[in-house]
Amino acid sequence: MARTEQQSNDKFAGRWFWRYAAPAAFYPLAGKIEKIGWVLAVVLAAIGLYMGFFVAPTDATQGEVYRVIFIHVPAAWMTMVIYLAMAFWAGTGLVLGTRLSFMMSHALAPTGAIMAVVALWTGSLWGRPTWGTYWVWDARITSTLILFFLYVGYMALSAAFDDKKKGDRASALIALVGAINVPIIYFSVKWWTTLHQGSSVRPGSSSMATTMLWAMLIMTFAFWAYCVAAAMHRLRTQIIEREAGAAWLDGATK
Amino acid sequence: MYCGYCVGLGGLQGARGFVNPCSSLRLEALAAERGGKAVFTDVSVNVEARTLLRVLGPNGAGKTTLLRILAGLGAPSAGSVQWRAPDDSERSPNEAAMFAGHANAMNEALTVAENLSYAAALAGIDCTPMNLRRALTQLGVEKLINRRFGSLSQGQRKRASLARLLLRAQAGERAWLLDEPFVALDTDTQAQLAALIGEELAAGAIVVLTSHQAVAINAPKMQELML
Amino acid sequence: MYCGYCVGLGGLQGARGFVNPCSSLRLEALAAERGGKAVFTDVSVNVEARTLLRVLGPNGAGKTTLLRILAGLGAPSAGSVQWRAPDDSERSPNEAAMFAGHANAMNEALTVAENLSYAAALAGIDCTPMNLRRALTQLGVEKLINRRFGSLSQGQRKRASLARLLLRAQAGERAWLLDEPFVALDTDTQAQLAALIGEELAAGAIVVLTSHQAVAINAPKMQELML
Amino acid sequence: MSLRAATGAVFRREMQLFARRKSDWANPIVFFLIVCSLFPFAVGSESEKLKLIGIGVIFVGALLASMLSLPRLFEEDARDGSLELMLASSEPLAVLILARITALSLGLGAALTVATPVFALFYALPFDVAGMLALSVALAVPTLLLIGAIAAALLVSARGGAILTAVLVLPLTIPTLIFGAGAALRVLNGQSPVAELALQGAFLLLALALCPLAAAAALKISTD
Amino acid sequence: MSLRAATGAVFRREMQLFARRKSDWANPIVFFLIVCSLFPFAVGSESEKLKLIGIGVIFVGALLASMLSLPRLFEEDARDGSLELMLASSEPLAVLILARITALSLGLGAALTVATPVFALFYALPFDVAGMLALSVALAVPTLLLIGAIAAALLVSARGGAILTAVLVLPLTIPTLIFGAGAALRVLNGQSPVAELALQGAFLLLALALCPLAAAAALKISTD
Amino acid sequence: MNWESWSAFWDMGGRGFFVWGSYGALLIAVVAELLSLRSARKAAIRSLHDDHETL
Ligand code: HEM
Ligand SMILES: Nc1ncnc2c1ncn2[C@@H]1O[C@H](COP(=O)(O)OP(=O)(O)OP(=O)(O)O)[C@@H](O)[C@H]1O
Ligand SMILES: Nc1ncnc2c1ncn2[C@@H]1O[C@H](COP(=O)(O)OP(=O)(O)OP(=O)(O)O)[C@@H](O)[C@H]1O
Ligand SMILES: [Mg+2]
Ligand SMILES: [Mg+2]
Repeated sequence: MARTEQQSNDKFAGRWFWRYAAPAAFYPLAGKIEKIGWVLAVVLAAIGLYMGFFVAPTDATQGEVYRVIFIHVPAAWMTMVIYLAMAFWAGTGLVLGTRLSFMMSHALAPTGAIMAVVALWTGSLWGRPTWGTYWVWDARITSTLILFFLYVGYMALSAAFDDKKKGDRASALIALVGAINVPIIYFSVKWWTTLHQGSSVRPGSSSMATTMLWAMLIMTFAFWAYCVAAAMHRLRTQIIEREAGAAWLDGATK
Repeated sequence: MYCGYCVGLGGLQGARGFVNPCSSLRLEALAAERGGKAVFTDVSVNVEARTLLRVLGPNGAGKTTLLRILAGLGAPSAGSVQWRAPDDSERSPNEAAMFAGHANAMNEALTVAENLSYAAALAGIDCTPMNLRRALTQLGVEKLINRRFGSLSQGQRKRASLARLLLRAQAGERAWLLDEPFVALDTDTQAQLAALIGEELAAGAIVVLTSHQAVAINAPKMQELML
Repeated sequence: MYCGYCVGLGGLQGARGFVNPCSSLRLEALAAERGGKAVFTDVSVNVEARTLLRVLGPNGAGKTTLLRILAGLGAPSAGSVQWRAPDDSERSPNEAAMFAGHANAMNEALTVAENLSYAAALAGIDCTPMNLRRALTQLGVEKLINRRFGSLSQGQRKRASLARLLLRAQAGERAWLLDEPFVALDTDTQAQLAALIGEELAAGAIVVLTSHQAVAINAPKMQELML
Repeated sequence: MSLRAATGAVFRREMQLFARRKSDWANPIVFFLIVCSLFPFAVGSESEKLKLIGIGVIFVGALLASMLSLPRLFEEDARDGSLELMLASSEPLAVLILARITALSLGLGAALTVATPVFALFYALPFDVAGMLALSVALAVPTLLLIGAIAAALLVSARGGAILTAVLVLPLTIPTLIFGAGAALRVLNGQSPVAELALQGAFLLLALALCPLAAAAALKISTD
Repeated sequence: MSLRAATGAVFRREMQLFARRKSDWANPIVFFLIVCSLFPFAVGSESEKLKLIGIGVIFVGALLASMLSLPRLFEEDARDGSLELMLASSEPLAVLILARITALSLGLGAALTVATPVFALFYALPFDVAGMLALSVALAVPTLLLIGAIAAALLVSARGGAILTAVLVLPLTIPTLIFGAGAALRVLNGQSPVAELALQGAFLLLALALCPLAAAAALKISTD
Repeated sequence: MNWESWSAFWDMGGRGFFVWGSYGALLIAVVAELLSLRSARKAAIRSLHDDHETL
């Protein structure tokens, strides 16, 4: 059984983590993080896109179409990173019983799912000119699709409970079960693609110019900043919904 | 129907290997939540053997919630529940008590005997055919032992499912947690159940009861808990 | 709150196009079955406007079954039910009466207003926003009009769903069939509902009521039916 | 006039529910997507094979997704008591049921139709086949929901769940399946799909005429 | 001793239910049969085509049939209150759940395993492939039920039904699907299926070790 | 500078559909997410103040 927040608070009283584990304390901090996130996202995206389109040279083998990479790769990475973060907070919530942890994983899930859609969409559009087809049953691609299913399952499950607290714990459990399965699925799909190799074209890796690499890295940081800001915004909305009636909220939302 | 273990021989090993047939119950600063909202807080009470504890309160006061916590079916948000044997060793709720809620806990496709012996096995009771027949006879439904539960009338169902409480090897051995047990019973059966509760109390059991109906029960000791 | 149509002007066309706002009810040699077994037989009764009909009987006597037949939700196995306007023309149960059973008949994902206007449309009532607001105000829950039904507490739910009865264009226009309406209501709301029933009766309606609780209702005329 | 009000109310409520509870249409789509992506794992990823089974898989997936949405028609209403409002109404029950099915068909049908061509990409199907498949699905979903409503109405008060619904409904949908998948197969083979489409339309009209009446009778039986 | 008695009781009860209610295993088989026979209508009946898709269709059909049987695990018990007997027991919940899943796996697994080679003949698959497919199904059904038990336990107190169960469970079964269908494909191609079978066995063991614990935690969450 | 003219920029060496299709989808996704974030916040604050009235 999970410890209750009260018990945990007593035990760990005074540590910074527990101070911010209280929604009331984290609400203003989340606001600050959110603001910084939006600013960074806009600035970094501006720099990254400028570099990507105007500084980075045309790719020798692919031509201009490779410029999709500046959003495709960051989106694909965020899909995985956010899933891990979501499962981490879900686990924290189950073990420590802190409300904020569950809210954190709920706040991350929709952004993660959107990143999965962006990775799949941009990858498909990129695949057509490079591999001659929109879709290939490649291991990396297929795992991204399954990761998308796991996100949707998590969100659908938490929406299926009228009792929020139960929904929190139930969906946290399914997030953890999914997290254990991700590597199993990845290696199974990899095995499967080698089993069925032949017709499908496999993604080749091209050596990249350093400006391309830089543009991609900067865009990755822009995606990070965006995802953090969006998650913090969603987190604050949830705090408002769930702490309705708490006195401190009146001042905070006026 | 007198429970020797309880009054005089606490801690002595019984003839068939039973230790400490009776219990006492202590709630300390108990609080519970449902759906994130506090239902009750700071409930403390001490119940000895041979006591009837009536839990009172309006709809939604948390009576069912409390009984489920006592049965080990829910966790309190704060405080503690302790079932203790007379020698003061702690017991698990499942060893100490039997819970009967709104639902019958009987599968309609199985016979009465099959349902009851399943319930006994899960409660850790060694249910002999004799025990089973005796329990059904006490409720006047021994004829139904091999009938499919789904083929019984509402009243017969209720009686057959109450037989679960009487499966224990020895009267008074376990506490009874009864949530609105008189609902849907006609007056005869109500009186019969009240008598059974009285006997169990006399034999040394604790009975915790919620009921919106005022049914007279002949209890050695009585306590009330208002939620 | 006096229903002129009913007493003096039976059959006259009302100002807003309503004919015959009140009804009378006649049961003749009514019998019903559930699951192949007779529940009651040979029930005959005659109920005029402004009458409270209390249906009495133990659990399983068939009170709910009877009310559902009156509402047109079930068919009798023998006999007949006739709802009649004062000019003696026959009316369908849906035009003549509104039924409120154990369930709230409100969808949890929709708002109170959406639920109520759906119910009104199916009952053939032309539900204006004003009607709706007035009904909710009478029950003291006008603030909840745009709240999702699922977000209400049990008591708020019960009140909001009772507002369905008050949506009729004119008091006394329809008979009310109430199956255990006081269950789960606190004493204040019980009194409030009893007063509303009294007003509806005074305005000319028939009210048919089953209740295991004894709540005082101020009725112009009262009949009892024992099942 | 009152009939119009009642039907309008039933239809509007269904649409409000769709708008309010995203999972009602999102889950069937995701289910559809998952079923479609299971087959390549079992059959192999060679695009020739995939092209062969693609039409069948997508069509069966859409059938299963709409079949599993059937409980939505009456189950929740039966639980919360609002089904009685519909049963007690003096308007003809069949028309009210038809309004409900129409709303569900529009919501679910639109979602599945939009998703179909996207999934066709998984199976390396050409654009014109994908389009025809979407049209077939758009015609098939209402037919299936109409037939399925009868089973859903019968099962309101029975134990058995999704699997019994499937056992009752799926055999009845075989004609729709044959001609629905057939139309897309024709296009894949460069032939004209007109005959198949006409037959699908005929099935839909027949279902429109008969199924609401049967579902109304079934609902009366199972709630009596 | 008491643990053995309790587990035995859970197992025995499940078996009695299977014996008493034929529809519990008959319906999934019929569903399986229907799904398997839908595809030839949609794909065409040339035996070359059928052979290509047969393994995949049969395997996915078995997955869907066992997934739709999942509600049987806890739903009815939650409704009639007997789930509480299991929850209140002092024996470890995970072991009791394992006993239940074992019984269901034996009942449903046996039925599906016996049906598989018959359906394989529909798809013109050779005997050795049919046999290997039956073995694969026999290994896959328990794995699926173990994984699915987690979702079934979570959904005891949630709205959502069969379709949400599918959305939660199916993605997690992809590894089982890959190696289960893979083993039969190997035999079809005249290769050795040992590696695939070994991996399937490994998944089953892993699921045996982890899933009952997760399902017990899930059940506690949803009945709290 | 990579591009001779704006039209060359939009053309992306003949692959404009794929490149702008990708960036456009990202834009739509981001805008949709931002809108839904904002409407969810508004709804939360509205129901917060509704609650206060009825308490
Ligand atoms: C885990 C998810 C993914 C990651 C980490 C990822 C990462 C990458 C990286 C680093 C590249 C550039 C390096 C290279 O050329 O190999 C790339 C290229 C590509 N990706 Fe992804 N990707 C993911 C998912 C997807 C998906 C879902 C699709 C398609 C729907 C896709 C389609 C492509 C295509 C077409 C290319 C260009 C390949 C080429 O240059 O030949 N990727 N991806
Ligand atoms: N499953 C649940 N999820 C969320 N809240 C619940 C749940 N069950 C009960 N509650 C709430 O918990 C509170 C206590 O409920 P409980 O059933 O314990 O009351 P009770 O005293 O037994 O009432 P009654 O006299 O009606 O049986 C109520 O406010 C109720 O609304
Ligand atoms: N769905 C059903 N199928 C078969 N029999 C039923 C069904 N519902 C009720 N019955 C039976 O019909 C009889 C009358 O039931 P009804 O619900 O009308 O009683 P009631 O007088 O309303 O009782 P209560 O006071 O408990 O509300 C009972 O014997 C009951 O067992
Ligand atoms: Mg209670
Ligand atoms: Mg009744």
